[in-house]
This record gives sequence, structure tokens and C-alpha cells, in this order.
Amino acid sequence: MVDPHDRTERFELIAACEPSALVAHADEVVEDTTVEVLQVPTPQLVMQRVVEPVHHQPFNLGEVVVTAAEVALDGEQGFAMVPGKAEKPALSGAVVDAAIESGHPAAEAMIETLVTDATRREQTQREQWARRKRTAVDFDEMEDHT
Amino acid sequence: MDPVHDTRACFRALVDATSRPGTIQSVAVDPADHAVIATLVDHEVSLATTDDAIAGALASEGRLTETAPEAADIVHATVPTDGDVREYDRGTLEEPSDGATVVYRVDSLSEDAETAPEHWTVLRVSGPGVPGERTVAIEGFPTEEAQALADAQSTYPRGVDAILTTRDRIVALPRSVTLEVA
Amino acid sequence: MGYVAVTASEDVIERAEDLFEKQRVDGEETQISVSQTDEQFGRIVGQTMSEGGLFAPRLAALAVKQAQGDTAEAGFLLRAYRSTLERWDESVPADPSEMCASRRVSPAYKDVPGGQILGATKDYTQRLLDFDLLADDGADPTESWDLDPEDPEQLRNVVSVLREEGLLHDPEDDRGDSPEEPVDTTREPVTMPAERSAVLQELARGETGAVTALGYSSLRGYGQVHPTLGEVRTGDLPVQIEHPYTGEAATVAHAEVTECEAVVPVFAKRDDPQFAFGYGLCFGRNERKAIGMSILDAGIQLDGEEPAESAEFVLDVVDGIDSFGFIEHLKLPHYVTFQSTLDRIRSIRQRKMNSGTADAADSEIAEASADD
Amino acid sequence: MTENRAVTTLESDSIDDAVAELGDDGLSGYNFAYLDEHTKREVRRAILKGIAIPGHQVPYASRPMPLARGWGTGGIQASLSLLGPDDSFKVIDQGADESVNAANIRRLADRTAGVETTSDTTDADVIQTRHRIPEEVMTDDQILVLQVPVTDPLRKVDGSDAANRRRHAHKNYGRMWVHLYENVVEWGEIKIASRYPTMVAGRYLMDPSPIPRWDVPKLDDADTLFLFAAGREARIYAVPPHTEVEPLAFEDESFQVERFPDQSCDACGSTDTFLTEVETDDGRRLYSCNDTSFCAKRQDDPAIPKDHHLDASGVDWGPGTPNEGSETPDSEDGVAGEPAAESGGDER
Repeated sequence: MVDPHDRTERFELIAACEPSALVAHADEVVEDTTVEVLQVPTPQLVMQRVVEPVHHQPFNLGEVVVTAAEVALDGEQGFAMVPGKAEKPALSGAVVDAAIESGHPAAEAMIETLVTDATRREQTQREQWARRKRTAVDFDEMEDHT
Repeated sequence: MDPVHDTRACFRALVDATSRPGTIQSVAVDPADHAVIATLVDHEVSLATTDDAIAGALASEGRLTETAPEAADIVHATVPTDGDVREYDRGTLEEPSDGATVVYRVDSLSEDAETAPEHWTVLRVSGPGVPGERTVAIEGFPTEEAQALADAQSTYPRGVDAILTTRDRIVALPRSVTLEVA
Repeated sequence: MGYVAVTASEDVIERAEDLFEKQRVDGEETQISVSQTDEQFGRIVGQTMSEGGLFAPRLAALAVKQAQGDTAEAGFLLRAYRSTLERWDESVPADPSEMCASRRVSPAYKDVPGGQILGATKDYTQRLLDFDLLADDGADPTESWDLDPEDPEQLRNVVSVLREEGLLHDPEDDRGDSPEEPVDTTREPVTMPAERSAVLQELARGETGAVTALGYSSLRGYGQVHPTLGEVRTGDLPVQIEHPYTGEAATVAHAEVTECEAVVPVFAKRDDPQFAFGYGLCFGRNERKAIGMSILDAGIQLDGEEPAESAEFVLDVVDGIDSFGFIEHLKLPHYVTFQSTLDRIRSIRQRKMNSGTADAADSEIAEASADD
Repeated sequence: MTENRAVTTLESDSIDDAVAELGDDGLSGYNFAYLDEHTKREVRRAILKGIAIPGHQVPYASRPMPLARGWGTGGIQASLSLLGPDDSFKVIDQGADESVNAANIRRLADRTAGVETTSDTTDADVIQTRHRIPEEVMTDDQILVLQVPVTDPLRKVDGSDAANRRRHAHKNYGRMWVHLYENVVEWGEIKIASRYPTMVAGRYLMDPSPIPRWDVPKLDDADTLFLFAAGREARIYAVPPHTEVEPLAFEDESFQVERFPDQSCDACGSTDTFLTEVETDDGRRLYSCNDTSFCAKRQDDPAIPKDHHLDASGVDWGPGTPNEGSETPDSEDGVAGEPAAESGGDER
């Protein structure tokens, strides 16, 4: 099961979460709490490094666009990074990260959203995998047809 | 030092100095060696320096890769190298531009060799960028160091390139020129 | 022959740009949206990302829409945008077998561990135009499938199987744990001889047609590489960073990729014939590019005589932004250089005239002007 | 690497407003002169090493630009790393300020660096050019940035850069000499039109970019600095001021510039500038000055010399500059080490 209190896991849940849900939660917080922005949400690049299986040679595959942001809420820092050029979800994610860390009143609802979002994604993945397994084939079987 | 405009102005001074070896150019920042290093150094090149101020400033921006002088792309010589410049990286025949840039801090620079005090070193400079010959007088740059630098530049195109700095002024002695201690 | 200086101030070229935009918005149909482009033209969006060297699906869809479907132009738009972004950091090095596979076939091993999973492919169909699509938009044919959802498996890479059977020479220094720093061709100039990490990166951002054609040239007889493919795989590769607070590896995104290994028998060592391997990996669903990459990687390692086996030839011609840019630069005015060429030709022709061999002059002129 | 800790306290009470408050996103937030500081450092280091090793091609991490490769991306990276707010920038293509690509490059520099642009050679601090060196003499406080399609002169004789790098390393230019010799044997003269191979400071063979032979003598022992920048091939090289630049030629077959026998500019009457042929609508073929900004000055004052803006007298810039009034251009000077042969090809 996912654990939104674990900092790294929470980061992953926020990164994969439905952006509009993040923004909704962050709107609530920004309304009634002072939020300090430590890092303005800006699109940046992560160079994807891969270790290829043949000679274990690391190489740079290419860059991935992400948007990172960092805030502080009552002295508690929050950091988030989301895929693509997405300033609003990144800022919201940082606010959610800080809110949960600092036990903001809205934290419970945020955790609830992160968990249900994760469960939904897992279910989709399991269905996806089942559909793909339906195309697993034994080549002998193929030969009989042709 | 404004990271954009002062850096650019310092770069233009370096271009003029390197294009016209032996001429004195001014930079907008004192001390000039800090300006030159801040203009040229980031994590793509290695730096050798004993000056914690500049090292700290670069490190805070993730722009510092420190190595020993012999292996460094840029060497900050706050004092003469006592001939070590002969050992610095001169690049290879195929890629001479890998040769080091040595940023010297000296006491004074003057284009007027005649009136220079006795203990100053006077260099005669000739070659690309110099119509005929230029002389430059330097305090805080012993003749032995000048000779060592000339040796380090004697295997052209392999060699090091030197920038001499004092207060807010610089002189460039690229490897392409011929140096003679007057 | 009139070579008039093309005079155009800023507003003329702006009007030309507007005309190009008008082409896109002309027509009765409603505008195709970026989301539609992203969802329905996944292959062209994937190709644009791999050729631009930048994984950003929505931005790539925007580039495809803006470029009216021209992938070279779209890739170029992505690369120019990339230049305005700073780099956060390198990712945590990824092991491609960690990808959640959406498709995996192994031509080398019939009963490969984890099975042959066709996934979404049209490989085994007849390519017949579906005229129904003229009228309606089609529906999800898998809706009626009854599924028993199960956790996705991580599929072992065929290379590990071959390694167990001793058919893959174990890389002496298993660089898995202490990989020396790979070259980054976006930040360092590539000089020959190129390191393999530079070759792999440049192939990954190479133009699909060029990589395919060069790979095919080896199969077609201009090279010694006619591989058996270890496997071809598509899936979502986790993109991980080092979390700034916890320092642990944390997944920020998934990048759809296509991977391929080419297995090439090498009988170099008389007593111990073994396999040489080529590797291919690129963003997006692009199997012919991944396969082409693996053939070129193998060919370059074997360092044969053919063009497709020379790292310098391949890296010089495979970048789509370079090739499209320079071949189209010929459209730019060249009347100064042409005037200079006229001067040479007239001078040579005059010299020939003077030495009484006028007719020979014509043939030589063709050859002379070929130089510039 | 989180940037320096500029902390701003959010005023707005919604994420939408917050992002707007924190600054514009996307294109309007350009760096000064488009390039980020890291890229400028990379280009600047290469420029300085290029000046220190005249004629040597210095590799650098050329950055993709919003301009197609082969359309001046090297030139624009060099110009943008040089240009400051108080610099004046001139851009020409085929000698013309109004040419399409020059207009596009000026637009980029203007939009991202707010640089003042000019079409007057004598007024510009930095000039970016494709295929021409201006007719008016450039001074020691100007820099000419030349766009470069092919960086290596040896490419004419060997396609492999790896092999050519070794030749440059050991100053082994035999193959080029053989190529020139074969030219002379087959055609009676060297048939290279533009990109004429030149020896810089007696050490490096250099490709001066596709400038006509007319402009090559201007590189030798000049007051100004010449920077050659290739974007696609990611190399920068330089000819410092007062540096010897000698076109390769044989004793008996001297370096020939383009000639425009009995022709003069239809607009200003010049006979000492590089001309290009123009065909009028009614089929007449006539010649006109290629350097349009200087031609405009000559139209106002036909006798204006190329060094009018200098206090020095006597022009030492480029070939065949007659003393006032004389008709046929005299022999080209400024060609190092070559007896000023009778200008060839006149027997036409």
C-alpha cells in the first residue's frame, strides 16, 4: 500500500497525481496560509541516463522536460516535480508536500486524494497488463494458422 | 559583479587583450583576476586556485571543479609559479585548445617600459596581433617566471595562454606570441 | 541569368510567416487541438520527441500541430525550445529492463522467459485502408474483453539469458556499478574517434529515416551486420531523480521508449567464436529506428569498411536538424559565390579558347563547376 | 541544484494568480541575448582559444538555436556572446543588409538583446556577415563575425575530419598542394572560386568561409579581429589583427581575384568594388555593387574612398583599389610573399 507520509513516496504520488486535484487542494491552502516560494516553478531538463544491458555502458538517452517548485509553509519546506511544462501543478504539488509535512488542516483530505489516485492508477495498470497478456502468443500456435 | 553585463564587459576586454597582446585593457571589476575567473569558469572546466573567496563563490553556484594545477584547464596563479607553469597542461597537437589558461595576479602593469623602475620585468612581445613589437613592464612577475612562461609557450601550437592582472587591468600573453625578457 | 539581391525587410518575412500560418488555419474543419494531436498521432509525436532529443509529449504535440505535421520542423522547434531551459540534473541511471513493457517479442528465443507479448501492433495484419474511418471515428474493439487484472511483471532481458549461457562475453570491467562518465553530446563537442556513449546518444536523437536507411544499407549488403534480434521491446521507462531532501531515487515521470538488441555472430577469435551486440533505445514507439540503431551500433563496434560501419560517416549524416538545415540552406542567396564561380569558369573557358580547344571547354566546364 | 534562495511570499490566494504573480512563463522570459550564461561561457572560452591559436578550429558545444542549422547559428551564438546593450550591430548576407536571412538574425538580436542595429559599416561595433567582408576598411574597435558552413579547407581533398585533424596537427598539407597542382595542370589555373584555402600565421591552413577571392587579401595584417563561427559543425576559429594570412598559390601561378573587366556599378559607377551581374526585365545584363550600404554612399559621392572614415590615408584593404580616377584596377596588393603579378585573366 502507498504511504503518503514517506517523503519520497509522497513525492512520487504527487508527481503522478491528477494535476487538477493538486491545484484544487493547493488553492485551499493558499487562501488562508502564508506561503513562501523558495523556487519559482520553471520548466527544466532532466537528462535521462540509461545503463544499456549489453556492455553495461551508461549513456545519455535524452532530456525529459519537468517542472520543479519549492515552497515553505509555517517554516516547513515542500518540494515537488511534475512531468512536462506544468507550472501550476508543480507549485500546487510543493504546497501539498509542505502542507502534509506540516500537518496543515487540509492534509488529511490531500492524503485521501493521493491514495485514491494511486489506487485508480494501479487498477488501470493491472487492466492494461491483463489486456497485453491476452496478446501473449506461443509461436507454434501461430504456425498452425498460416 | 553583475553576472550578465560585467561578465560580458570582462569578456570583451579579454578579446581585445588577446587580439592585441601586450596592450593593457581595463575591466569593470577590481580585482581583475576574480573578474576573469568568474567570466571563464564553470563546471565544464577545471580550476586550480588557492583563493578561497573565488573558489567559494563558484562552488555556491555549482560551477567549481577543483584540480591540481598540472591538470587544470584554468590555473589561478596568485603568486608566481616558480617555473611550475612549464608543467601545466599544454593541450595536444590535435587539440591545442585544451591547453591551460594561467591567470596571474601581479603588482603593476605598464606599457611604458622606459620609465619602469629597475626591478620591474620588461617583456618584448611580437607575433600575431602585434604590428612590429610591443613592450610591457610588469612588477611582481620575476624574469625567471617570464622565462618559464616563454618555455611553456615554446612548443606552439601546444602551450598555455597567460592573462596578467592587477587591480582593474589586464594584459594577455597568448601562446602565439614570442616573448623576450628585455 | 539574373541574380537580383533579394531585398526584404523584416515585414516581408513576417508576411511570409503569416502565409505559412494561414495554410494551417485555412479550410472549413475545426482546428485540430494539441490534445487530439497528442492522443491520436502518438507515433509522429513520439518520433518528434526522439528526433528532437526531448521527452515532452504535450510540447511535441504542439510542435507537430505548429509544423503542420512536418517532423523535421517539429523536432527543430523542440530543440530550439530546449535551448531556453536550464538543466536540473542527470537522472538516476535507469536499467531498461525496469520499464513497464507494453510489448516484447524475441526473434532469437521462441520460449523467452516472460513470453512473447505482441501488445499493440499491426505487424501481423494486412495493410488495407479502413474506409469506415472516412465516415465514423471507430470504437474500442477490446471493450468486450473479459480481463482478470494482475500485477505487471518485469520481463527479463534476453541479454541476461545469453549471458547465463556464456554466449555473451562478460564485459571485463562490469561497468554497472562504477560507470565512467558518459559523454553528453549536447554539452561537449563530438570529436572523432567518438566514444560509444556519444554514438548511442547521437543515434537516439538521429532522424528516423536516416537511421533506418543506414541500418538497412548494412542488411542490403553494404556491411557485415545481419543480426538476429535478441528482442524488441516498447514500454514506459521510469525517470528518476535523487530527491533533494531524502536523497533517495524518486520517480518523477515515465518516458515511452522502444528498445532493441542486435546479436551478431563474430568469428574473430578462431577458438572462441562469440556474439557481438548492438543496442538501440529511443523515445516514443519507433521500432524501425531502434532496430536501425542496434545494427549501426554493432556495425560501428566492428568498425568495418562500409559507410554504415564508420562512426564518423554515421554521426555526420544521421542528425535530422543538421541535415535538414544545411540541405535547405541552399535556398539562401548564393549570388556572390556564384559570381565568383562564373569568374573562374569564364577564365578557364577563355584560356581554352585561346589555346584553340574550344569544344573541349564545354565538357570541362561541367566538371569544373562541380567542385564548388 | 536549487537556484539562489530568492524567497518571495505569495500575495495571491489562488494558484492561478500565484503563477501569474511569480512571473511570466514561456518565451517572454528570455535570457539577455537569448543564450543562457552557461552557453555564453562555452562560446567565449572557444573564441579566446581561437584568437590565441590563429587559424585553429576550436571545438565547442554549439547550442541549437531558433534558426535552422546552416543558416547562421554559429555566427549568432558568437555575436550574442559579444553584444552588449550599448553595441551597434550590423548584419549582412551576400553584402546586403536587407537580405532575408540578415533581417531574421537582426530580429532575433533585437528581440532578445535590445541591441541597436545599423546598416553603416563604419558605425557598427560588431558585424555578422555571410559570404562577404565589407568594402569599407574595418578598424581596431570593430569585430567581424563570419558565418561558416564548412570549417575545414581539407574537406575538399578528404571527407574525414578525423584524418584532417591529424593533418592539421602535423601541418601536413601536402594533399591540398597536390589538389592545387592538379588544378593548374588540368585547367591552366586554380579553379577554386570561394572558400580559397589560406595559411594563417604560417601554421594553420584555414577555410575563410565562402567569401569571394576578392575579400581574402583583407584578412591579411588587418586592424580588425575576424571571428569564424560554425554552428552545425561546432567549431570557432579566428584571425587576430596584424596576422599574416596568405592564400595558397604557386610562384608562377599567383593568387587571382575575381575580375569585372570594363564593367562598373550601374548605380554608382564604382570599378573598385565586388560586382554581381543583374539581369533587367528587358533582358539587359548589367553589374551592380554587392556591398549595398557602401554603394549607397558612393551614389551620393562617387569619389568617396574606402577609408573615408579613417584619418590614415591610402587604402590597404582588399584588391585593386585604383588611385582616384584611374580606369583599370591596378594589380592586387596585400598578397603576402607574391610579386604583384600583372592581374591575370585580363586578356579576356
